[in-house]
Amino acid sequence: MTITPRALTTGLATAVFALSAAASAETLRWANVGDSLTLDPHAQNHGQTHTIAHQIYNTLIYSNAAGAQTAGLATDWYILDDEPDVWEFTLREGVTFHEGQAFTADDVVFSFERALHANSDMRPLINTITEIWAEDDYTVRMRTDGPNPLLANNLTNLFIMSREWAEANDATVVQDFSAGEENYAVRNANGTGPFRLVSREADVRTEMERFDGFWGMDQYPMEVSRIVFTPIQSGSTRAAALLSGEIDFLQDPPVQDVNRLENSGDIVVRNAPQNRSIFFGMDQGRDELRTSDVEGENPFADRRVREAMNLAVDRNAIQRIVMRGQSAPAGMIAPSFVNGYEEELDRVTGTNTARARELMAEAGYADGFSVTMTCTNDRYIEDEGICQAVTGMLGQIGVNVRLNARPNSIHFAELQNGELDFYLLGWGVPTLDSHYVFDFLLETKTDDSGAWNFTGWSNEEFDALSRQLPTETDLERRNALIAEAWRIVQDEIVYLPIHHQVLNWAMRSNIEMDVHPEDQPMIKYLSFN
Amino acid sequence: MTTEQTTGDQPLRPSLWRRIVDSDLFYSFIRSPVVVVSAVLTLIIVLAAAFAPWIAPHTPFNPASLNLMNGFTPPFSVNEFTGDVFIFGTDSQGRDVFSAILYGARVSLLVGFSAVAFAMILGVGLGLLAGYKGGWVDSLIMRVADVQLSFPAILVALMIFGVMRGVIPPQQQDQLAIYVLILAIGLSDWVQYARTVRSSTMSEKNKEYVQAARLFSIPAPAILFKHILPNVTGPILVIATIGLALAIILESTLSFLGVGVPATQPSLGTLIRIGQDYLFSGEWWITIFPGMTLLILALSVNLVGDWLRDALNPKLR
Amino acid sequence: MSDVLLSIRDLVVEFPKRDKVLTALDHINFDVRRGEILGMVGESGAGKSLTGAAIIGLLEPPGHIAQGEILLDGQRIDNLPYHKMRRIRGKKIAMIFQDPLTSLNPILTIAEQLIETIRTHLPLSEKEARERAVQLLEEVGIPAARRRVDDYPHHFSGGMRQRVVIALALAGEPDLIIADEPTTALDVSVQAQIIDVLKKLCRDRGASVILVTHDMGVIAEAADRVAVMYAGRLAEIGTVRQVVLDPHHPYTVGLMGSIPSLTHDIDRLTQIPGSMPRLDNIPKGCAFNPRCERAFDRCYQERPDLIAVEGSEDSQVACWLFDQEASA
Amino acid sequence: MLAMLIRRLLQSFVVMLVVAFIAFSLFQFVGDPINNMVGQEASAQDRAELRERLGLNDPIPIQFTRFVGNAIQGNFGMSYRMARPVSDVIAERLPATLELAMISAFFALSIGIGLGVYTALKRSGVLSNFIMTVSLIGVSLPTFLIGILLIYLFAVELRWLPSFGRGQVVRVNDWWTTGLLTPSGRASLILPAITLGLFQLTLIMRLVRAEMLEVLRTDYIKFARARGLAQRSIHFRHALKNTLLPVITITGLQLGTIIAFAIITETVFQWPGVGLLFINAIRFVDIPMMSAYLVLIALVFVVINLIVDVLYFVVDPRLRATKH
Repeated sequence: MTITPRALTTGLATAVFALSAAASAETLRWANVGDSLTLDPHAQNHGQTHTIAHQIYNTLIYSNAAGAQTAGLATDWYILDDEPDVWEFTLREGVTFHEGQAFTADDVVFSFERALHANSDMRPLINTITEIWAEDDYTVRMRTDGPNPLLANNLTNLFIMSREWAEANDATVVQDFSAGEENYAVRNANGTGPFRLVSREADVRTEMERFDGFWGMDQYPMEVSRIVFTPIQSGSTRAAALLSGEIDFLQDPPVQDVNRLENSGDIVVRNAPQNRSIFFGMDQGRDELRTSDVEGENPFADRRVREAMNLAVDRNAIQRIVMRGQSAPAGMIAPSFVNGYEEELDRVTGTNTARARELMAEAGYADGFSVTMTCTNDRYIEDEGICQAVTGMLGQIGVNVRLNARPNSIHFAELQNGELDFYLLGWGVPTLDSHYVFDFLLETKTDDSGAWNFTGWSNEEFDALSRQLPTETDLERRNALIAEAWRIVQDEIVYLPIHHQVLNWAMRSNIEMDVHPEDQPMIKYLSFN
Repeated sequence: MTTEQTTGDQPLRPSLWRRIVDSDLFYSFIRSPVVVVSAVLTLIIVLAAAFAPWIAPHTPFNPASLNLMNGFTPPFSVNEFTGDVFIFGTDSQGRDVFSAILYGARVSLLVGFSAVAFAMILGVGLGLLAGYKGGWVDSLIMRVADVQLSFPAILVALMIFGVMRGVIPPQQQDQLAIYVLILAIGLSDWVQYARTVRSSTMSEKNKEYVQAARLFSIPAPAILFKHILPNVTGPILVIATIGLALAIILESTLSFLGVGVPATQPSLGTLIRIGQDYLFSGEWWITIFPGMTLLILALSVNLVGDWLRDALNPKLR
Repeated sequence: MSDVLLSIRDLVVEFPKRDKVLTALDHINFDVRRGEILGMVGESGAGKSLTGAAIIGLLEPPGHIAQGEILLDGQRIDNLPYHKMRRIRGKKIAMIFQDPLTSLNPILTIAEQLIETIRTHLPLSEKEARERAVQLLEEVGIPAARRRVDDYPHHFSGGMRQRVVIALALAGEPDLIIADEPTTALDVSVQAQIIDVLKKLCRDRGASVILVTHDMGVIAEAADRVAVMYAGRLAEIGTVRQVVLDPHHPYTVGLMGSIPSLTHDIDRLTQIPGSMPRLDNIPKGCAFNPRCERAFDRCYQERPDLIAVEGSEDSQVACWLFDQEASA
Repeated sequence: MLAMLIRRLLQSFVVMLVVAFIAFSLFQFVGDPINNMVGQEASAQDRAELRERLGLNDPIPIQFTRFVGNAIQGNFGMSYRMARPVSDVIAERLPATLELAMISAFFALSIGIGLGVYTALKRSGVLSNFIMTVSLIGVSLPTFLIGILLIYLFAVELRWLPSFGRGQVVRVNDWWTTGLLTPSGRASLILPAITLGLFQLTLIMRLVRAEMLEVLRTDYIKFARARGLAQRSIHFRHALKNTLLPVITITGLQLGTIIAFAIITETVFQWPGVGLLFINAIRFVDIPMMSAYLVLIALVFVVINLIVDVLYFVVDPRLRATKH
């Protein structure tokens, strides 16, 4: 399959049709698996939607490729000394929107109020804000319902629109996405960002061009003059498109193609650990599993079974074969940038099938049991492959797994209805603190906590530790609490961690751009060498 | 059609084998080397698939027997971790591609044969009914046939599949997937049988023996069936052979589109779909070997069908 | 100019089958004279139509002429290359097929088909050809020919269509017309009319006709001479009067004897036991020997050739009973 | 002719009604659509409200009547997956599919008929036999495999042609976009069009060959030969014309098939047409999209069938005839 009569045909090729192999000097052709869901910047809290918005709009603060909070439309931000529940933002002066409106504090107030509307998907991130007002044209203050030192963390994807533009185009209210509503801002955009929208056909093609009035023209490389963004669903087609020179930047190359891309000569694949861990959850709270042949008892409720499963999973094999080396095998469900992460806990325990079988026998499942594993097939890197591999590994200790892999929209709907016995999940920690993990994934599921804890696991001691964290101000003590909480989680084997994802961005080798740990490329940083 | 002479003075009817060997069909078969090769290849693949559990060196459908570290072993190479050798290499899960092909062909052929059998029974039955009853029954059946014929099989199959996906609870979808496929493909392909049988029935039903049978209150359909069957065996055999190739391709296409059999019980189409992801990364064997098998199988069946059609239609000779 | 228009010499037509070769026409010899109508009779499969196809060079593969010659005006035509033979078809030799319903191209008008044929063979302009077409249609007896010339074949009845077919056959003004059962597919009522038209137009033009038919009535009415075929061989040839009234060959005798009236078909010979042998099963010697009441030893050993019958001028018969030398 | 047309129209109407019912019943059969529509945080009350708003609580005949009424106005509701009106999305994507289908059909027809005629005329030629055998490979090779191999060869290895998408398209007017006016658009069409057309090409070729052989055996061709007409005239004026008559019907249906098979080609080439939309709809159980596609395709087929019938009338003098 590698015989290429290229030499013979080059002449013909140029005669028939010439595709430029190198990135053209200024246009960046960029592809990813999915498209932005809407251009309304507050309608969906969704990665790819934010990615496109970051090119067109600005936020007050954004996190850069190093994960640091960086000045966007705000040049300075701090909590007022005398009022611990008020944040003040100093705004950048001399900024204009694409359509010429001048940027002022009023636009920030408008945008935050807009993002607090019931239709807004960004609301949960800022609903601690009780009041927002402009001190002057370039100062904005926000009051939260109590001291909120982490507020700035939540603003990195909160985009600023022009009040004048929104009012003129009747787009002051956020699109009601789930009801299928549309407004002017869904297909049009007017931001202060580095690029302005030229044309957009949803799921097909979005074109942007450099906004020469961008405030950061001198601050960033700004070498791209035009962006053509194309979503391409199929992984091999994406790789083929990059290989054949039809695109310049592939945000999510399939792991199996990384080598091939790197070896092709004019493509470079840059990577960085991603802020996302992949793991399996087991429903251990029910009396009886829905999909198991075991009746009257729940095998997952037995710690020995969980330990056996943990011992059966060969994470290194998954990393090497399924992920082609493009992952970091994990022993805990939080990536290394998170406060509370410990290398010791994250160390992968060796696979020990013999011991696992013993444990199964001890637990009374010498003959094994059956269960259905539910997976996504379009959400995480190689998600279905991971599930297949784990299915085989568990089979070796007698856990007979039926695999059900399907699109994430169906998976998450069922997961949130609490219908799944054994499921795959990936989790990122945008706040970079373990409490985020505890709060969502591990605390006992109630209306206020454990929102994504579908394991039925409930541990009073753990809950008590976790609930001290928000109010604990002594950092050292707080870290001790975190460490203790993690030890309980690890000892109980609540989840089966698999790995932390590694992000790969593939691009023409003449492109310089650092990988952003939250998978948010900002083309303003891109430069050609 | 047949050349055997029934000159009553012959004391013994020649043996079946003798008659087969003497027949025009057999003669034309022996004279077309391409068809002989095709038939032999088809036979080999069918037998290999049927006896897959005894032939295959591995059991690819049992996840517990897989060793992930065998993943992506190239053909005829020694795996660097496990030291195992696989003639057609292994896929992303360490599954022996050769065994997977045998089992995959088993699924493909099972679906193909079952779908053809289903379509044939349905088509022959409805054709007989339409031809014999006539009137509104006939009109109804033939209108449905017309309408369905104007929709391509793949669309009909996709629709049936889409509906089934909604009707069947998710837990059972995987187990039932094969039956849904058979149903979908079979339902999309009954029309030709029905048409052939119907027209034959129409011309037979007014003949004396049917009328006579009625007088003796022998159920006419039974008589019809007995008499019509020999008339339509040839055409039906041709339709079924071509139909088998089409069904196998349709199954693989549906599986390729991700609406066929589950990945844990792959057919040839599923294997190709899975392998496609690795085509550009250099693991060509995962998709090329199943692809070649599918091609050889479909081509062989098509060649046999093509030959059969020509051989049974003396006009074309 | 010789009296003989077409001369068939020792013609053998073979069909290779899987492991043997079938001889469909077996050493046929006869002449067609200028202006005569030669009737050709025999059972189905005797080789009548095949003879016609061989003459005009349209044998269906794999059938082919294996031996012998066909001479038209003294020129061999059996071995002509395609493009030369094409010039002869329609121009020198024309053919009329059995079924007028299928002989005309359904999607071309009568005018289109006639004009094309006329202009293929005669140096006429489109307009002249059209005039000629109308004239031809009138001659074959199509009423309102000028108006109907632009109709499609399906606008005409079967009899009318066969007239159109005759017009088409005559369009190139051929010297010989091979009419292969031209009336078999037609209503009895129009059969005679068609034969009349054919006969009249050929007489007027001095064209010869080979009239292949089942219908002894047609033969008796139209033909000058008759050739009788049996199992790919010529059994007897002679004037119509002689063959009908005084048949020589035992087969012809049975043939004529089996016909109560001259209008009857001869498809089945109930008076002669048995049936014509299949081509792959022709007995040694005379092909008719299994059914012949008068067969003797020689008939089982040697194949009889056509021999002149003494006393009957113009008559030849392939039967050892008439072998003067042997019986003498 | 008029009577037939009316009968045909009536028949088409019934077909459309049946299809509409199937499309409608998708909603009834296939799970609870609400789950697919609402976000992760939706409460039970939100769900109930949405049910009410979408009219999912009304009796079925009322829902069906509403469905048909809406469908006639081109309103198929909101896509569960894309949260946009289905009709808008389809209208956006339809030009891509139609353009691809037309080009493929043209490719399949021109080459298919040409090769069919050639192989029929040179029945036992070496090249003919070769073409016939290769054509069987074409029928035996699933479309998706052809697509993958073409991409591998022409896009990845040779880099002659694009591997995905439509390239640069030009908006002609409000409802039509075309890739035919730009070099990249034209280049993008080549591989998908070949992939999509190849199967039809072989089918048409084999059909034309069989029909042509049939026609060449007819009496009128024999008679034409016996009249000494030129070979070319016999083959192309007499035989081909008669061959193409039945081919029209099949070809019309093939055009519909091409549109249906575009599902596969669009998946392989990421062609932004309705086929890709549909396969995603199936994958995500996006019922409004599925049902709209079904109705749309049925409409396309019904219209094609009608056109074929009418065309047949125009072309075949036997049918055009008023009875004598």
